[in-house]
Amino acid sequence: MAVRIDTVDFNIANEIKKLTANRSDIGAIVTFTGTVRGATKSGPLASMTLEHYPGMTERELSTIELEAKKRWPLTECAIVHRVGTLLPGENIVLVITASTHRHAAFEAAEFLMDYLKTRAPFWKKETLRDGTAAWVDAREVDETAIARWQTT
Amino acid sequence: MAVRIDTVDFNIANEIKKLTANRSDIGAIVTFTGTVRGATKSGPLASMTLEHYPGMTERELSTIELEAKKRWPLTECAIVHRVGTLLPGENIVLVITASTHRHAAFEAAEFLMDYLKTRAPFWKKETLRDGTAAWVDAREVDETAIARWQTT
Amino acid sequence: MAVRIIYFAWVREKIGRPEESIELPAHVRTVADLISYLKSCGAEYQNAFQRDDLVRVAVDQIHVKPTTEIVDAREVAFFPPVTGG
Amino acid sequence: MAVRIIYFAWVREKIGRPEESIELPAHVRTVADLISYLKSCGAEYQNAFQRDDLVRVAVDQIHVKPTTEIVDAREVAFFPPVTGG
Repeated sequence: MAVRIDTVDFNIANEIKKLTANRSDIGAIVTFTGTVRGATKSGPLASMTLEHYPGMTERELSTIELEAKKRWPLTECAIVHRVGTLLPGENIVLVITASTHRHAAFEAAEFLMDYLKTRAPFWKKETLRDGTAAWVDAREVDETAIARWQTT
Repeated sequence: MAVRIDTVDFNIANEIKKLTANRSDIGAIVTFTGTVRGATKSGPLASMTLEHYPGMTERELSTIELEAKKRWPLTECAIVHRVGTLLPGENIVLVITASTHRHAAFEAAEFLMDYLKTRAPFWKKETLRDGTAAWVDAREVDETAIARWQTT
Repeated sequence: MAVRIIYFAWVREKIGRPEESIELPAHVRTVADLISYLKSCGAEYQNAFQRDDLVRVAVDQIHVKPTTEIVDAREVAFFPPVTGG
Repeated sequence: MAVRIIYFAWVREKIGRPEESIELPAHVRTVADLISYLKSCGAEYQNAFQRDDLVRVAVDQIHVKPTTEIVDAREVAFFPPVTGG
């Protein structure tokens, strides 16, 4: 299990290597990478600034990981989340799940992202190219996404 | 769209970069990596040899990719599959999907893997540490996995 | 009893500081009590908590509801719904 | 008419060669006809097609059923169920 908050970029190949080096018991690795989109509802983006709640963030991400490991037979999982100011196209978040079964790896990665989006204390502020800045609103659809895990 | 059969290993970070360099319209990237497991039902594995049907393989993988792009709003997708002799822990296959929506990227990647496992003409032969070798049997469960996409 | 109160995102911007230490009056027992009390302390709090259905709260770094007791809390954080990932 | 016949995995191993060019008799019109004809050509084919429910077939690189016509085919491939990925 590994959770990291970072201001600098991550390399997916290196992050996978950290989890799987010298192991031959895995079989299936799924990654999810979230990146900054250059277009917003209000116009073209200049940058995205991510704020978080140090201490609580690590605690929430660890809880989410533990829950995923309880529900699926994961050999490994990891979450890396960046904070600070990011440009369009840059990486925001990385989730890695490893399992002997591909469906477990897929489901667990999707579960981790759904929980991360609704539980982990991060906030995004968009600065548009015209200079205006606004906090991103939470999306109704993320609450819907998480609901499906509560019935299983 | 990109399909590649290769005898040498791939680097996931580089493969993603090929699809997404200088783009800021993506938002969500999912990868699936299949790796050689060191344990088989019959004993510890020495190596795995992958054979394929040149020409038909590329045709099938391209058809599968086209089908995924028809079903989900993907900005990009790619499949890399290795052939030849691989050792435990080595990479076998890589699927990458990129979309503005994370659920589309997740579902499309799972769909690509389910189809690849039941349609693409690859065959695996396991050589055990005791020297015996046997072709891997097709798994019933892969046929079940693909069935769910046919009802949607 | 002094409690550390922390603000994030637009809650922080409306209140005008990232955190403060507040001596809680005896009648403040729950999160909802604390919000009412803060609203009585100045315009910046009234502004931040104007629509308190938009404000989320964590007590000692755990998500809680407005009815949660805070009499033993060391740290209370107010913030908008999260938007990471 | 000569057709290229290709074999993969254990089908190839049982037949003992990766491919061959075969002149089809006029009565061989479908995949099933071809399998019957091959079985009459030698023990290696009888061995490979002993359980023909385990053998899959592609005509001109497209998955097909035993009832598919092959009179215009350039290439017919026989192989076990695929196990890639």
